[in-house]
Amino acid sequence: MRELRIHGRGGQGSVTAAELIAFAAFEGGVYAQAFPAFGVERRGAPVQAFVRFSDARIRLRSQVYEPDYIIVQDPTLIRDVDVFMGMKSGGIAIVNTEKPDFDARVPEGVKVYTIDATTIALEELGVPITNTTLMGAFAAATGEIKLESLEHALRNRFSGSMADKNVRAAQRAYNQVGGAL
Amino acid sequence: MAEVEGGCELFSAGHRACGGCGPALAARLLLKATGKNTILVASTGCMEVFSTPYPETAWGVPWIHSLFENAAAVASGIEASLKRQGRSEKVVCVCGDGATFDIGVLCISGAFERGHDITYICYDNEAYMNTGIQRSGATPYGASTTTSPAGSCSLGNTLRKKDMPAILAAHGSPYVATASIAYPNDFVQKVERAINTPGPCYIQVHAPCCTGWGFEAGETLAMGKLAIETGLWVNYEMVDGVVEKAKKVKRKPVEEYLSKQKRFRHLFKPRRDDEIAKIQAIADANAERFGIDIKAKESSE
Amino acid sequence: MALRVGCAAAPGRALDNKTGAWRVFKPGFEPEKCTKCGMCALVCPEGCVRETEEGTFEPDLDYCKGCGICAEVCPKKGITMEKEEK
Amino acid sequence: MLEFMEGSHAVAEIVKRCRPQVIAAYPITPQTHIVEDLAQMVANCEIDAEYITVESEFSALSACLGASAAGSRVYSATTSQGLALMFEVCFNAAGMRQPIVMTIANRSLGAPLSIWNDQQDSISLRDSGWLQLYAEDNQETADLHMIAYKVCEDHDILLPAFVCFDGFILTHTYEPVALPSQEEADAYLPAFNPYQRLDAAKPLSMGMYATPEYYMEFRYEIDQAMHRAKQALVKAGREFGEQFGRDYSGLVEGYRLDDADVALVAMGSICGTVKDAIDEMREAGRKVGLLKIRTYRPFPASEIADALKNVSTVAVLDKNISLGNGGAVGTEVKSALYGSGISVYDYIIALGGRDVRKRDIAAVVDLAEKGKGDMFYGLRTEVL
Repeated sequence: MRELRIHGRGGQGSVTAAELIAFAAFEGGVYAQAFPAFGVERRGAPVQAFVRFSDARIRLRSQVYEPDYIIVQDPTLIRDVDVFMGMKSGGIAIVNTEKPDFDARVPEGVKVYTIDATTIALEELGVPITNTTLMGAFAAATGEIKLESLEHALRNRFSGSMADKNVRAAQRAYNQVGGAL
Repeated sequence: MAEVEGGCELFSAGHRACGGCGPALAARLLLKATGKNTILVASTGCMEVFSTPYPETAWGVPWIHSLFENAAAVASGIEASLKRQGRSEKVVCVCGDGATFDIGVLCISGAFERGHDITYICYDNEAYMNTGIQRSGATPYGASTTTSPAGSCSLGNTLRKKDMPAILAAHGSPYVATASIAYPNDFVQKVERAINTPGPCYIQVHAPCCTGWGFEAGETLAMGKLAIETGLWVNYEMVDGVVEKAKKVKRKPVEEYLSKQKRFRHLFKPRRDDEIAKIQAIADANAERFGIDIKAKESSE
Repeated sequence: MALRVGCAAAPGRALDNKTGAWRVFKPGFEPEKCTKCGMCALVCPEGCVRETEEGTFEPDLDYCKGCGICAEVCPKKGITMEKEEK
Repeated sequence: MLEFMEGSHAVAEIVKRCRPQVIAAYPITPQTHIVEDLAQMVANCEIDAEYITVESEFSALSACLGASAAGSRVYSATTSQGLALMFEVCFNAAGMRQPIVMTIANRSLGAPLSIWNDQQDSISLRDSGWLQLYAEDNQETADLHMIAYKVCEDHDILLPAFVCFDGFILTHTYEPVALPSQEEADAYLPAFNPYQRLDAAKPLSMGMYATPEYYMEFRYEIDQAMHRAKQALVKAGREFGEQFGRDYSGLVEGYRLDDADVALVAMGSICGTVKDAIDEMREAGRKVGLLKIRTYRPFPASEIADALKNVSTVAVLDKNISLGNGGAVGTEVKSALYGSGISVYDYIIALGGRDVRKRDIAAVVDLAEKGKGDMFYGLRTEVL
């Protein structure tokens, strides 16, 4: 079983990202589970959401403490929250930042992919909502979900031009991270 | 008169109300108006208790009692269910003043706001009679009850009767009326009008309680009549929130009504003109508000 | 008798309770004074005043509680309440 | 076929397939997604029901009671404070033998105010005459709704039921769930056939009061119906298994219990975490198993005694506290095992949304093996 923890701020769509990543993984043929850190946080407050991937039915219901993967939706979170907490060696972190050399203590053995998802989201969607962009980066960096499954998940969630825009944003991030691999 | 097969009335004899019970008469008259095609929803209260000790029900129409305060909500569900089934029965709540003015207000407000096609009838005997004559929001000013007793430093209930009809008219009820068992045909006609008016309608029927108010059993109707004749109770209809057809009277002094009931006895031993004047002022205000006074000229016509 | 589910009952059984025994005063109906207005039957809280074949009225003493409302409302004072001999 | 969806949505979808005719509900966290989804289904004409937007939970259940009495299949959902507000109607609905099915998105009760999960709400209604079924995951949650309707509407039972699933932990979790087609659901759950109803063509007084000559006998009959519900649940659960391949014929369910020395006993979503923890403990050579209680009311005392007869130690996980007397499940399991010589320990755990990890389960087993129990587990002593 692999586990993903998504760090974001209220309103950035972290829960939606968890749901869509899990949906894409499920479409790709594995069992998946997505759930938020249940809270009363309002817009702007740090939030978390979780995804589990497994070849067998998932029974575990605790939150994710030792993630294989993390996604950090907002670089300011790195100051406020220990986003790398509990990460195992060999883990993969996807961090939205303009500065690839951001200042944080990364645990040994964790591979960090940085991407300027905000710029991509602004260019493709016209709004700084980075969740779908980061999903593309996650797909490329981890291989947990296929790009086709991700596109399917996005088209299942959004319709019309909104779906196209989100798919383009995810694809750009996928290609950018994929190219860096 | 509406009767069930076999010749018994829809509200049958054998019920355990006190002799001379005003609410029992209200129940009979109510069913005379509704006929058989009606589902009644009762609140806990005197009428519920005197009419339905298992298995001796006095009701000849479908009748349900759930709790004290939820009749309007239960009726909401019944109405929704009938609507879904395409059935034609009228849904009528019959509840005392405690259930209506006090504990049931939440459910009534919700049901009236949602606009269910129900008729809510409050039989108003102006206190919690079932539990031993405790004060309710319908108890009139000056009445002594077991929880608003007259005493060496009290003259009974210090609060005014809540204006429930206005509250329900403000919910957008298409038809709100007050009635009295002392005018049986008027009450029957108002019930007929209410059940045939789509939407939530409200009737508050004055139903004197000989036990709770302290008068002889045979005087139940006379007491209801005096309430009207003094202006302490006004029979009127409100259609879409506008008062119509208030019953006009040649008013008598309130003292004639008060002095005949034990619940006001403390106003006369020793005589408290100041308090009687306050109650007279309530009647005067009613007369002014509803325009019920028959002027000398009118009466000669 | 088996209990009916939900503390429910079909109509009719209230009539098992003969409330006439509660009575202290008994109404005496004088048919000769009756104008057949029906007020006594209309206002009886028990609903136990019945119309006779002649169109006058009489109480069902099995249920009459002797409240005297009928006597009060009778416009011809054709009903009198008398202490019942028991 | 498995579909990926939120737990609350799975509930709404299965409720739709159960064809309620009247729905009355009041929104409360974490139940909201269920009633929002149902309201949308009604708005889309996907479900042929009256949806009553009541002004309180008290009226929600009162309206359901009325609609049920008038002859409709009804549905509601609530949790926590909302269920507490329904307290009076709950007893009344059961006593009036109305087969109402209500989802409980389990949540703690204030004070202090907490929107997070435990099972204090439904447990507190244990004596109300409602069947109480607890689900481990969203598949089981969905399936139990169909079973609940079937059992409740059985003319031999005629009682209402709570289908309980843990607030947030299941309500807000997306995972794969298999839902029946409408035809399959109809084949399992026939159209509502009321035992009696308010009907002008056949007048009936419902909800009369009982004098001391009758009251005890009415309560006895409700208790008898509750006991009969055990067999009805077994039968309906077996039939469900035959049609859908997921068997619910057990009121309780053992996991790696056959040769276990220590048995954990739990209800609801914590059972999944317990199973994963047991697998790890088994790998380390520890003989630990789980007895999951699916049916809390009627309480399967004899089934529990039978399932646990070969263990030496029992550790009950209680997501509730009967203040002044430990956990409700623990107390009843002790009663069920009275005289067996088995050591039974009770652990109050995960109140108000405190997360439970596999290592917590292992720690509870350690405590039980040392004979330490009847305690709150995981207290933050530093803040006391």
